[in-house]
Amino acid sequence: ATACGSPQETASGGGDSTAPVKVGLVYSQSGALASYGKQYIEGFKAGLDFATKGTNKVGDRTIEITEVDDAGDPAKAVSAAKDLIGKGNKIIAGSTASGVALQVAPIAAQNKVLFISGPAATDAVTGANKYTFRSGRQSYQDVVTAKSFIGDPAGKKVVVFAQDGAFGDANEAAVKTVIGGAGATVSSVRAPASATEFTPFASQIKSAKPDLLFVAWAGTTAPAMWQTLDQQGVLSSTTVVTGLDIRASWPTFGAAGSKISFLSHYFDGASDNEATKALKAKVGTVDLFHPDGFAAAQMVVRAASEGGDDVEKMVKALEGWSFDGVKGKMTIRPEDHALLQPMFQAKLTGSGTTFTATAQKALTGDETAPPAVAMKG
Amino acid sequence: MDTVILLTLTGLGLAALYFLVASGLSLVFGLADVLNFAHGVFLGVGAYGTWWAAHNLPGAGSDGFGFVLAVAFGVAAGTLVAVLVELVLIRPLYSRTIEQVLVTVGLSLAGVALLQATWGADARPFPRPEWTRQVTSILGANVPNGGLLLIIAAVLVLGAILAFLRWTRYGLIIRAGVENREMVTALGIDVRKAFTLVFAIGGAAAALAGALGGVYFGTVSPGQGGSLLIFAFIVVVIGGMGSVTGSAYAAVAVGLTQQFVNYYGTSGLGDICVVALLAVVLLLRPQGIAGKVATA
Amino acid sequence: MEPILSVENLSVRIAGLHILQGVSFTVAPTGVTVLLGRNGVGKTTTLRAIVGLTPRGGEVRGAIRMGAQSLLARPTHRLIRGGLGYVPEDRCVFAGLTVAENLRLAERRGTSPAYDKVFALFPELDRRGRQRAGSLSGGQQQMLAIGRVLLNDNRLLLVDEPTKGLAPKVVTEVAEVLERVAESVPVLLVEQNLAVVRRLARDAVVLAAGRVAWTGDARELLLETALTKSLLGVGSAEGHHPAGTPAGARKDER
Amino acid sequence: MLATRGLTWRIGEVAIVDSVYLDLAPGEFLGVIGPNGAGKTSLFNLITGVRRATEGRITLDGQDIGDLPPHKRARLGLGRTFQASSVFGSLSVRENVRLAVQAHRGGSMKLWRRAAADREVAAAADAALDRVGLAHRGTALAGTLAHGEKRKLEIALLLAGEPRVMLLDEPMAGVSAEDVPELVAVIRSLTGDTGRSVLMVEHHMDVILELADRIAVMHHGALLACDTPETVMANPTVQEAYLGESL
Amino acid sequence: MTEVKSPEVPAPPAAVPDELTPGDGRLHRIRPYLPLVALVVALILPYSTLHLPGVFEGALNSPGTLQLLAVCLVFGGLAAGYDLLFGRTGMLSFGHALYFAAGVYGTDILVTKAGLPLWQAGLLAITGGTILAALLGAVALRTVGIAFAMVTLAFAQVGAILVARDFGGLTGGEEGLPLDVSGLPEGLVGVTNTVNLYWLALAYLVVVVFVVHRVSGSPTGRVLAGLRDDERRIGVLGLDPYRFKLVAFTLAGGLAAAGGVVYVLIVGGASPHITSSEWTLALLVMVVLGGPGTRWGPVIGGILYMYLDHRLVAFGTSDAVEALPAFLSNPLSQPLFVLGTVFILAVYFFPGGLASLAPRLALLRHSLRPASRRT
Ligand SMILES: Nc1ncnc2c1ncn2[C@@H]1O[C@H](COP(=O)(O)OP(=O)(O)OP(=O)(O)O)[C@@H](O)[C@H]1O
Ligand SMILES: Nc1ncnc2c1ncn2[C@@H]1O[C@H](COP(=O)(O)OP(=O)(O)OP(=O)(O)O)[C@@H](O)[C@H]1O
Ligand SMILES: [Mg+2]
Ligand SMILES: [Mg+2]
Repeated sequence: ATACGSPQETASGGGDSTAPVKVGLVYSQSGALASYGKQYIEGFKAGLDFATKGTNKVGDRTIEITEVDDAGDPAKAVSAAKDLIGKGNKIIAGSTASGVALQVAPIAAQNKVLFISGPAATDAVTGANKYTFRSGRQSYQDVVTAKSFIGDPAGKKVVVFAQDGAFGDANEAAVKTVIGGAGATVSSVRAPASATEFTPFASQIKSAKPDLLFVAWAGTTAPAMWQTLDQQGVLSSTTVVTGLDIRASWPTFGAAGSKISFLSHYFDGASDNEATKALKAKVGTVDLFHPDGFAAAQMVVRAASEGGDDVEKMVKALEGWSFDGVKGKMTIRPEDHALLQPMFQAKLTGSGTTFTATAQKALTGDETAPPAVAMKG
Repeated sequence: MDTVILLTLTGLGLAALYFLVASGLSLVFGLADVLNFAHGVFLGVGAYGTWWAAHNLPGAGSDGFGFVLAVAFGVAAGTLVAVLVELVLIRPLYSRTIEQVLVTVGLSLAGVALLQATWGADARPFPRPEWTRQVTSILGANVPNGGLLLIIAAVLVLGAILAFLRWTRYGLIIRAGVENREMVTALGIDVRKAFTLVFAIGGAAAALAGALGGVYFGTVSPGQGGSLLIFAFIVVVIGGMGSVTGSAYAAVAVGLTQQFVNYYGTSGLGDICVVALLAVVLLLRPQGIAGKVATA
Repeated sequence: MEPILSVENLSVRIAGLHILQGVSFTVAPTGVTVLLGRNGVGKTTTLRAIVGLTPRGGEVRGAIRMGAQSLLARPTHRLIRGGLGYVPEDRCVFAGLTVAENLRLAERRGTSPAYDKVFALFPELDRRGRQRAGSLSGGQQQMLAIGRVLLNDNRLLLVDEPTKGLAPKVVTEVAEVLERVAESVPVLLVEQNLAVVRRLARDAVVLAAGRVAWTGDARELLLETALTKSLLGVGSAEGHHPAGTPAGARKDER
Repeated sequence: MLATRGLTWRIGEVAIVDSVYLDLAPGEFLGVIGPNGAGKTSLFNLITGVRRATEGRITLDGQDIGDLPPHKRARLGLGRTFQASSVFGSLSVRENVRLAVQAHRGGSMKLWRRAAADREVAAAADAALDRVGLAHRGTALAGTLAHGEKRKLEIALLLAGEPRVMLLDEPMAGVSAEDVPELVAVIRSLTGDTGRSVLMVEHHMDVILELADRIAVMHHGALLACDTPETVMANPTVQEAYLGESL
Repeated sequence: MTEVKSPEVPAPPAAVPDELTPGDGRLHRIRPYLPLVALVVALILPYSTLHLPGVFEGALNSPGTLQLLAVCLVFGGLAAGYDLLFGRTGMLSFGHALYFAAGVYGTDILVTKAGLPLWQAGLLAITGGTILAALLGAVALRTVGIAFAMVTLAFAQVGAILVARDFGGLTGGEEGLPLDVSGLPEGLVGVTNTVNLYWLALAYLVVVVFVVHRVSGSPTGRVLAGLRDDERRIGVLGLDPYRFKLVAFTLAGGLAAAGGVVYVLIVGGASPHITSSEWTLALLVMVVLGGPGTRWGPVIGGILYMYLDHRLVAFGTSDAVEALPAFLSNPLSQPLFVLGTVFILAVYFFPGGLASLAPRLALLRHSLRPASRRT
């Protein structure tokens, strides 16, 4: 059955009014971020169910999902995205890792398909191009939430403790603009992401005597880092703010957990609305990245129902759209596709393996809005 | 002053961890001539074994004797896995160095993935006695007890391995077998047993490092072993392949360098200095600090 | 007399080459049996097949028996412990170990090693006990290799070219040692030096092109000029290397 | 031609080679004998640059070569064989010799030529193989050769380099009696009237006696005697230290 | 020998990509033309709409398949280039990923940050990578053996640290740096043009294979083979081992940098894990898997490795695997578990690499033929 064809043809996406809407989900099913990916997909399925009222249909068209594992590797994600686009998918979503989001976004733009980035927190996705949206929060929103812990920053001394690399850079820069811009003096202590011994950094932080310590640390060495900060007396000497990670990580804070002020993207119990109830009914305990998947599904349904197969129309339909997500009211800012969303302050209590987070305060989407950036492409 | 003491002692704690990982690697690498990229798996087995035992093994727990029992179980598991790996996978491949690399690389990928498939990718809190979370005040410096525990363990392991190589017949056989396996056999000695033994020792040391590393980090995750491995390799090479004392010196050098440069220099410079140290040592003394194999 | 070792129809293939093609011979229970032959006929291969050291991928067929016991399919270390002493062709001392450690390694459990005997034969080994074997000269290494085997009681010794690369004086010494050893233990010896052969050998087995070309009394072989010439390519057994032989008889000059 | 002046190599306190003064005239054949461990191989290692001397000078045609790496000395015309055979095991016998020829003729650093196409190299290599009687083994892998055959290949490798001074370390070791005369003839033909000098370590006295113009006797690293074969053989110290009583 | 080893270990069918599996039959006669046949097949492949269910997701000419093939081909070329060091000269470098990364990041940064046209950026990246290899090689080659491996590893590690540090925002740190395609030629951008990337990758592979074969058949190649066996001997023959090793190291570095240029175009960006030591090990694994020092082994090894690396993620999530009981499906859904297991099995079932399969098959045929003739 050898048939011949042209090497440059791709499947055309539907056009027909009953053809399914094809959506490709490229996210981490294996690799280091597999548990983020799992929450994302659970949230997405619940969101799809919620947004289509259980029909899994937009009008007469069923939504056909193809899931592809990128294992956290941008090269695999790009291959998968090209494959999906070649097969006529007009909507790509997923991207658990920032590196994946940043490299899939240009592919979407080059091929004029819609891309809805997932849990990837990098600020650079915002305003990446006309076809790229995000369904989760970005680092900047974290930092704005952190600022809310110190009241009036003027004259205060703030230290950022972050790992080397783009994630740390982004956080440091955000703190400098947000809190430094409000009058605080900001300095930073940076450590290699591969570090296993944190005493030197703890000593540096301690000798800086900050009023607020903002910690941006991701990865498996975080518990050792917290323990060292605690042992060297950093946690008890100042206000320490950091982002609250997925539930599985809570017990690893150990005793340090109660001494930290958490800013939170989401945790179980942070909100209560229709969407939250729908999600809870599906997944039981809600975790950090369920809302991202849920929101992505809501955006997919909106795009498909308003735009049909026309990607330009989808973009138009999403820009400026406000909806009620799991976290509360979300708004897609038209200028740069930033997703304005509520953020939370939280406190961690408990011991052993059972910890609970309780909300201290919720910030609205406008309060945590990042500055608008120019659309790059 | 207390900063210097603090940095020195915590640096030694880090060095002890490196040494525990490197000693097994160095033995297997220098004596059995196997570049064991799967060493991180033994580490992972030791850590997860301890973790599992503390939760599930009757009598074991996270404190006192129960903790000792849990660590013993983890070490036993690591040793067992190392012996099985040697018997099943490595034994048919002696003197085929490159194929050994392929097998151990395969094993390191598969082993870590297997841990992940069984217990998930996320870090789990590690059961440990309460006092390991505390600090001891030494000359004004708050030194973490976990680090001190590592230092004591490393000294004990160093002594035990040296005594074994220097005073026992198996030590002699191992050193001879490295040079010419066939000839050891031709003297009427079953050399294969000796190599299994080397793996057992290496596996045990790695598993101990895994368990104590768990105490030190407070968590256990599938990739932990692999991330320590690169520095352990550097330690082994700086110290001289197969030289356990060399590894000890090198571990101290690497640990202290990292600690001090990270404090007084900029971030990331510590790692670069370690790498530079490796390059300089190798260019000046390609055989490493302690010279050739068999110096024990 | 029952032979101590019998090799029947031994066939060895290595890397596709049929090196031994049905070799059969026996080793008498006393005295020295010498295995002769030109370079590359398979003498070393025969000895290594007996002790089970054919290289990887090699294939051995036939039968090798010591008394009623078959030696094939038994691991080398068992064979050695069963009383087979093997001195390899290239000495194979452990270069990184000291001389004393090399000797200690050869000790067998449950027997008392005969250090006196060995040091009486090679006083050099006693003196150089702490030197690393790798820094010994070729001759010293050969002494170590022989001494190592003599530490234990053996039922049969296999010795591959022990005088290769040795000074004449040491050759004489080694020959004397072997002569004394052979009084109590049978020896299967591979040797190129015909003077040594003449002094030691009782029986001879001559290999040619992977087969046995001649077996019998060694003296008979060495006396028959015609025989030695045809089998070993040596005109006379008198001198090791007949001085002044012109190069006229080069067989490759076709 | 080749001269050493007070050549010494110490390891720690021990002098392995002890203040050796040696002169090799053009076309001369100098045999080196001495008990095992006398330092003969070590002397060769010093001369060829495999080891660095601790004291003393080595000159070739008056030029001091003591500080040159092995390959530079080789290019000046110093060739050697090794006591333990050292050939390129994974190359065929013919490729071994071609490599040596090519090394000698220069132009090895050509990335884009087809090596097999160089007929001159091939011819020279075959000639060398023919001279040592290994032509029929040309396609065999050198690593699979029997010991004696490897020795011959070593000499072929040496021949290919057309050295002016050749250092042979026990070329006859392990060579079967049949082949000795052949090799002796080959070695003799190396010198002839070409003005090539040879320094040869050998324990087979008859070979030495047959070939050497002069014989140097080493003992404990030092040169005990260096004279005509007759004088050396008559020397009682040499008899006692080296030859021992005859079998 | 106490154990009789037979070479015919029962081997499972190798999952060699189609174009590389030699058909049975009169193999010996068409043998010399096989590479040519493979090349022709590779050339017409993008015109085929053939579906190979299970092997590829879509038709052969679909962008996804072509993209996967392009990545595989680049790695076939990279492995062949690395084999110039490892299989043909006997140098075990653990830092080869650095030169590949230099090509990838060099091109990416020059195009994205400096706005250079692609051809200039590519040329500069290759030149830079080659010079880097020459400089670092000049230092590293003062050591030999494992020490050499470790020094190269150390240099590569510094590269990895520098990339991760993200100096001046040049490399994008752990997030990587997407390639700015606005200045790129039209034909290299967009899914519909994936086929052009495929051609590019194929061209790269062909060039590397040609260069490697040409060099190893040259006088220099002969010296390199000699170095692999006995370096001291090469010195005594009058050749400077250092110079030859440096030439091989530099050449291999340049080829890797060129591979980086092609790779960055195919993947559309740089990400830091290509600087990791695992990546070098992967190259080593590819070569060993295929058969070091053989003509086609490294190429096949590289292609197969990348094919498995990409396809196993799909295998792990396939229905067949999910239907299995948990104790099987859990590990099998971890791509790295399957990949690791494949390496281990490969060592036992294809000792000497996949390339050793051909002579073994030939041997088998040889031993069968006389029997069939007699009847
Ligand atoms: N590993 C091997 N692979 C292939 N051929 C081999 C191998 N070992 C030995 N041979 C071949 O077997 C033949 C016999 O070799 P062997 O070493 O037994 O000869 P020998 O009689 O001991 O010679 P010598 O007197 O030179 O020591 C030689 O032709 C040699 O090339
Ligand atoms: N690297 C070294 N370290 C220590 N001692 C050494 C070293 N190399 C050689 N020797 C010693 O130097 C002496 C001379 O060795 P050499 O190999 O030169 O002897 P030789 O005359 O060639 O002997 P043979 O005839 O047995 O080959 C020996 O006693 C040897 O033990
Ligand atoms: Mg032999
Ligand atoms: Mg010598």
